[in-house]
This record gives sequence, C-alpha cells and structure tokens, in this order.
Amino acid sequence: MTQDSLYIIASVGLFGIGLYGVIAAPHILRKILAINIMSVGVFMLLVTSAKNVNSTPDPVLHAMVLTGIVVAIAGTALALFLAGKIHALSEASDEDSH
Amino acid sequence: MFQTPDFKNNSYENELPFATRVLCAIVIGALGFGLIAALILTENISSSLPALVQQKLTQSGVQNPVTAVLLNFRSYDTLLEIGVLLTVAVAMLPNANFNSDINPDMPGGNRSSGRLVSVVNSAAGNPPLEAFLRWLIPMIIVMAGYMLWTGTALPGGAFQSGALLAGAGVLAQLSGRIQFCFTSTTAKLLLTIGLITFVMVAIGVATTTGVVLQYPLELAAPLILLVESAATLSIAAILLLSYNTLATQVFESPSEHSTFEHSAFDKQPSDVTETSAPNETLQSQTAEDPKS
Amino acid sequence: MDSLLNLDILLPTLVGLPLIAAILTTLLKSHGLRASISIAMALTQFMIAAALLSWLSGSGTSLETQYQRYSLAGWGAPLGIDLAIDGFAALMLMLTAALTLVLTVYSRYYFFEPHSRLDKTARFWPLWWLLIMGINALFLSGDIFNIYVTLEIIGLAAVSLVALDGSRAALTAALRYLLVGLLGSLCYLLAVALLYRAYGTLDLAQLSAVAEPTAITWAALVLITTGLLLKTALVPLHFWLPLAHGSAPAPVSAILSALVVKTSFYLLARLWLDTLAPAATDSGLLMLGILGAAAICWGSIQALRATRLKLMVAYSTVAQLGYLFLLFPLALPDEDARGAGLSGPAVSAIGYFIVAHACAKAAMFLAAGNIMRTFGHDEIARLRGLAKYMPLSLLTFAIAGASLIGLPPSAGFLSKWLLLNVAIDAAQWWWAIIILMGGLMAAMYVFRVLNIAFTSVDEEAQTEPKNLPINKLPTIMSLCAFLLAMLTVVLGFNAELILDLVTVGDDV
Amino acid sequence: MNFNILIDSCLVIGILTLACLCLATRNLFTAIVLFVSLGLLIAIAWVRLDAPDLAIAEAAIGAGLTGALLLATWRQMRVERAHGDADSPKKSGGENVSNP
Repeated sequence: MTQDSLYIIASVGLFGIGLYGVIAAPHILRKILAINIMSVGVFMLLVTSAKNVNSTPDPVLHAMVLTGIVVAIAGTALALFLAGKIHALSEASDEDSH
Repeated sequence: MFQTPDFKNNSYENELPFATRVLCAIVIGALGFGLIAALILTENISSSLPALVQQKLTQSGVQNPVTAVLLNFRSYDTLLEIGVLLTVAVAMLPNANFNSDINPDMPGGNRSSGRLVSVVNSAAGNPPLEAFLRWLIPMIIVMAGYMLWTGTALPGGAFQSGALLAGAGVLAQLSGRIQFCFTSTTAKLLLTIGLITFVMVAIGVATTTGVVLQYPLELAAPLILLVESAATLSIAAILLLSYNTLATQVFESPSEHSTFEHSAFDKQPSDVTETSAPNETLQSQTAEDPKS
Repeated sequence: MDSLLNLDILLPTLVGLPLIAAILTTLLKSHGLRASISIAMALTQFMIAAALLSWLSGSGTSLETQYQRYSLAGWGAPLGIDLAIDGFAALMLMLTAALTLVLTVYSRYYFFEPHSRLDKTARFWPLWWLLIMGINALFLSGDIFNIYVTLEIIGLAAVSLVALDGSRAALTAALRYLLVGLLGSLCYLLAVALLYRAYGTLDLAQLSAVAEPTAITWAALVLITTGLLLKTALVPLHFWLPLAHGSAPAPVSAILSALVVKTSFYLLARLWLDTLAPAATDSGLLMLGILGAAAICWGSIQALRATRLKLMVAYSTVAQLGYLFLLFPLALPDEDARGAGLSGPAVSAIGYFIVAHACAKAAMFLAAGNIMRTFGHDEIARLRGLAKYMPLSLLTFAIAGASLIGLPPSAGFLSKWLLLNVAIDAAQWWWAIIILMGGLMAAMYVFRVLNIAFTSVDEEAQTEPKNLPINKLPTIMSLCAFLLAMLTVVLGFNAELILDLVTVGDDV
Repeated sequence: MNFNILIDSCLVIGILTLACLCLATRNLFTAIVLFVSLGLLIAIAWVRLDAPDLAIAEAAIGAGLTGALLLATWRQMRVERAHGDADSPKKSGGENVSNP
C-alpha cells in the first residue's frame, strides 16, 4: 500500500464523489461545489503521478496543476455570477407576481 | 439531472428519484474501482520530461523548475491561461454604461466617481477591524511582493502572489471602508496589463530571436520577472473584480428586462417565452420607467 | 531574424491577432471605434488564413511543407508546445476566418442601439474575439494539455456570450451550458493525466507514434469521448444545446452552431482516427456511428415539434451533428496505417459537410435573428405572410434549408453525395439509408416553415393578430445572411476547392 | 516508513470523508465551510506530495478565494430571500433564517 496507490484511491474517490454530487445535488451552489471537488480530484492524480519520480517531482505536471487551479476558480466565479443573477431575477419576478 | 437551477432551500421536488441516484452511485463506484485497479496495476513509466527540464533549466533564466516551465518552456499555456481569466473578468464587468451621463442615478455603487479605489467614510465601520487591517494589509502586500520575487528561485510566483493581493483587496472591501469601482479606465488597464505585457514581450522577442515567445538567453530572467509582475497585477485585479461583483450583486434595474406577464420560468423547453431579442425591441419602445 | 520572414510565422499570428483585438476592444470606450477595429481585424484574419491556405496547398508537393509545425518559444516538441497544421486543420481555420468576417460585420449592426442605456458591445466584442482566439488556438494546437486550456477558453467565452442578454432564460441556459462544459473539460483533463502517466509525453505527434491498445489508453479514450460528447451535444447528452443556442443573440448562436460545437468533434476525429487510432476498437467506432444515427432521427423529430424558429434551427443542429459522427464507422476500413494523419475519402467528405453545414446553419440563424428583430417574436405559427415583408430573409432561409436537406445545387448535396459514395465503397449500405432519411426529415421541418411563411395573410386575416414588423432592419444584416447562403451554392459548384485541400498532408 | 503511510492514510481518509460530508450536509452554509476546510486539507496533501508551489496556490486560491466567492454568493442569496418574503420578520442571526 504505497503512498502512490493511496493517493490514487483518494483522487479517483474525489472525482467520483464530485461526479455524483453534480448529478444528484438539487441546489445550484452544491453543483458548483461538486465540480470543484472533481477538479481537486484530477489535480491530485496529476500531483501523485509527478511525485513518484525518484529525484525531484516532475515540474511539468506541477505547472499543469497550477494552470488547472486558476482555470477552476475562473469557471467557479463565472458559475456563481450566473447563479447570483438568475437568483436575483427570480427574486424580482417573485416580488412582482405576489 | 440539469433541468432548472433551483434556489429553494433544500427543496426536493426536482431532485432525482432515489432509485436513479442509487444507480448513479453504483455505476460511478464501479467505474471508479475499475480505474483505480487499472492505475495501480500498470506501473507508471518515468517520463523523460523532468530530466529534460533539469538539463535545460540553466538556459531558462530561472532556478525554480515550475516557474521555468510555466513562464519559459510552456509560456503559451500561461498566455492562454491569463486569456481565460480576462474572459471571466469581461463577463463579470459591472454594466459599464458609458453613456452613464444619461441617468446618473445608476443603482448600485457610486459609478460616477471614476477612481478605482475610493474611501467611503460610512459610519458603520468597526474600529478594531480597521485598526487590525491597517496593520495587516501592508504586510500582505509586502508578502505578495516577496512571493513574486522569490518565485524565480524558491516556490512562489505570479499566481500565488496574485491570489495574495486579491486576498488583501477582499479584506479591504470587507472592512466596509474601501469601495472599488471597476468601470474606471485605470481598472480596465489593470485588468488587461498582464495580457498586454505578455503579448508585447512575445512579439518584441520574436523580432530579435525570430521565434515567438523565445527569450534571448541573457534577457530571459528580467523578461520573465517583468511578465510575472504584470501577470500578478492583473490576476489580483481580476480575482478582486469577481469578488467585488459577487459581493455587491445588484441585478439590472428591472426596466432593462421588462418582465413579461408570463415571466415565470416554465419547464418545457419548447415554449420558452422570454428570448433575447424581444427584450431589446420591446425595451427600446416601452418608456424607460424603472419598475421597483 | 530569417525565420521571421518565412511563412510559418502565420501560425502564431492567427492566435495573436484575435488576442490583440480582444485587448483593444476591452480598453476602448466608444462602441463605434470598437466595431471598426473589429471589422479591420476580421479582414486581416481572413487574409492571413487565405495566405496560409494557399501556401500550404500550393507547395503541397514536398513532404515537410504539408504537415507544418511551429515550436513556440523554440524548445521543441516534448518540452515546449508545438503548433501543428495539416489539411483538415487548415480547412477549419479558413472556415473560421470566413465566418468571423461575415458575422463581425453582422454583429456591428445587430448590436448598434444608440439609444439603449446598456452598451452591450462593451462586453460583446472582447468576448467575441476571445472566443475566436480559442477556436484558432484549438485547431492549431499540437499538445493535449494546451487543447484543454483552449477548450476552457472556448467554453467560458461561449457561456458569457450566451448570457449576454441577461434575460432569465438566457442566463439559465448559459449556466447549464457552463456546468456541462466544465464537466466535459474535467473528464478530458483526467484523460490527459492518464495518457501522461502511461506515455510520458504531451505532444500529439509523439503520442500517436507510441500509442498502443493498453487498458489505460482505452480508459483515457472513453473519458475523452464522454467529455467531448458532452461538449458536442450528441444525442444522449444534447439537453443543453437547444436552449443555449436558442436564447443567445443571433450572431452568437450562429458561431456556436457553426463552429464551437465542431471544435470538440474535430478533437474527437483527431484522437480516434489519428493519435490514439490503435486503441480505437471497431465496436467503439460503430457505437459512435449508431449514436450519430440516433442524433439524426431525434434531432429532426424535435425540430419538427419546435414552436419557435430559433429553437427549431438549434434542434436541426443536433440532427446535422449526427451526420458528422457517421465519419467514425465509415473511416474504419482503410485507417490501419499508423500515423496516416487525418485524411482519406471519408474525412474529406466530412470536411466538406462541416463547411456546408456551417455556412447553411449560420445563414439560417442570421435569418431567424433578422425575423426576430423585425417582428419581435419568432413563433413559427405567427409568421404567416412573412414573405410579403421580408423576402430576402426568407430566400436566405430557403437556400440554407436546401443545403441542409441536400438539394442538388447546394454544397449540402455534394457532401451527402460524397458520404453516400464512401458508405457504398465501405460496403456499409445501412448508413446510406440513414443519410437519405435524415435529408427527408430535414425537408419536412424546413418546408413546414416555408409553407407557413408563404401562405398569404388575407384569408384568415381576422383570426390571426395582425403581426406587422415592429422596427426597420438595416439591409446590411439581411445581406450578410444572404451572402452566407450564397456561399453554400457557390461551394456546391466548385467542389475541388475543398477536396484537394483535405487530402493535403495525408502521407505525413 | 510506516509512520509516513500512517500520516498519508489519515489524510486521505480525512479528505474523502470531508468531501462526502460537504455534499451530504443539509445546511448550505455548513457545506461551504466544509469545502474550505477540504481545501486546506488538500493543501496539506500537496505538501506531503512535496509540491510546495501548489500548496501555496491551493491554500490561497482553492480554499481562500473560492470560499470567499461562495460565501459572497450565499450571503447575496440569503439576503435576497430574507427581504424578499416580507411577511417573515427578519430574524436575528443567520441560522434561523430559512436555512437553505
């Protein structure tokens, strides 16, 4: 049970939990949380593959994960922005209707 | 699975029936185990890239291999990366009504003052927080500068220091005394400074070395530092903009989308009533009387 | 200094130009200036793409000019990132440049609302140019992680453009499109992680040289396929497309249907038939074909049932995408040569189909946008007597419809004819039946609209509310739509323009 | 040697349980807080896999800023609903307002 296989289980586990969360979660914020959990899972797999190089870990994979983290927050910010505006509009129309 | 995003608290009417959720869980679990088995069984060949990076590190102008990969070997990725951030920044820009002189009483923050950072002496501020922040924020900024500078040798770099600066901005905004207005020209410049510097360096370098993005050997370190600091500024500005927009979320005055009589969102996709263009056409006719 | 002058500098300029346009249009204040700069940039992009095309196909004889590579930052393939272009990619880039030019001119007039308080062009132009940059970067990229970043740019820019209007339907469609896009990109990134673990390289050319059918490669291929099927909206996973394309502004839904959806199909074709060809099992290819056939039927049925014009055109996109996926089973037999690149009769037929569908679909969406702009609604039932008020837009709609159906003079006919030939040669005649049936169903939903539009209004004037055009449409907008429709007819006549291009770079 | 494995297994178990809890809790605010703590645990995991650059980035961006954005949107939604239904008097404190 080396460190590598331990973290592989963690990364695929996180990916699965996130995927289930995106499909099954009713509230929109939970879906965005689930997508973040999925991306953390993929990054963990990348860093684990970088680690088991005997000398120093593989910098190319680290650069990829760094880029991935920034892309993940960009996607999350846009999703939250859209969710906020939809909610604001639905609030407005509820107010008008009743 | 994706019918309509709903906001009622934990309402379960459009949640998947229990059976499908269990089925999804089983399928995902099985695929996960299969993937784990495949990953653990196949031994992972050691790729040739790390050795290549070590060998070429001396020519890249920086000592930290990750920064070398990010800003020299695969700098094209980072360029597109900042492009992604700019996309989100433009999408979240508050509605910059350039013809805001038509109705100065714009709902939301004080758009009229064109300055990026404006101190608002609202009475609601609480003194202990402000005292603490007056001491903390300069330290964060110094820390971000240090993080940027050591990025060439030790772990650190543009993204981390940009995030730190954005954190300082968020703290300042939370203190209630500082208000950012991102429609000013300085804000626009700050948002795009990272991309402008990167593109100018890429083209400028191409004129001397003949290949786009290839830094001449002796100029590599200063150029990388220049690009990195510009990227830090724009990353911090973009992340701060996204927080600012989300925190001061104000929906456009309803007159902008004159809600029709049957505006309630109905589920069937076939007769979605509200579409994009009619708003514009009708909106341009109906007199502009903000509803609420 | 010397390598700056030879023509492979055109590859990075195709990505740099839209990027510079995006920066300029973000910073400039007046929307008039933004529009004129955009049109100038679109023209230069068109000229660059044409120069690249002529250079690539002109010197097609010598081997290395056919499959052109440009290593950015000068570090070479495994370490740095290479831009690679072959015949198929050149065709797609030319299509992007042409569509960008026409749609930029159209958007300049579509978003011109001097009196409206909200200046949408402040947001539209930067997002538009970032989307075009993402598309160009994707077609040029030769590195699988770089493709992930371009997929991300295209996804986010497209979502922001769909959400441009701020109406509730557009925002909900954009949010669903974003969630699906992020899900697809994450599956793709997981596959990139698997491939790097298995082969240690990120470059497409090196990957295709070393790929063999192991369990990891097969798992990576399955992940890539699910991720990209989500983004291409093939039938089981198409739920997000009709609303997203239906509720977007006209030029946005035109570029979405004509190009953005095709980028992920291009990646699927590149990976299944070129890079990971050894790992592509016959049953997998057949399954993709079957899904394509299902898409043709389901999309056409939904298009028949749609009550709104833009929604019907969006469902027709879902249907026509099914045709593209017929490439996989048909390209099967003669694709055993490793590294034969993306070429062969089936690929050239599909390349031709992509161009024909892109022009026809863009023309249709622009025509629908014109109708909506003039009448204020696009309910098909209430479009009675449209021909009297908007003859040019209706003619555009008819010509584009003819190309979708595959009537003789149009490029659609030629592409379906080539596809039929390939199906007969590959002795898989059942695909021919599906191609013809798809054409028949397309005819049903196109003629349904034309029939309503041409019936004169007077006999049931009293029942229908008199729908008169609400505001005047600048003629240039209907001219743009008409130009695109005529493009399909022109392409229908001289086919060799595209066919010999796609075969360039096949014996790499 | 097995000391390292012990630490790693505790970390992995902690991460997986936090992820499950984050998606399964009733209250949305708790879910966001759990997600932020998951981000911090992931930062520790990056340090264990000796990727210091990523640990800083994950802590600053993954846990910090994503958490701030989520909380900002959540507050926006809660505030909207609180003043939306005018009949329910605005109760003090966040938790007994209709907890989402």
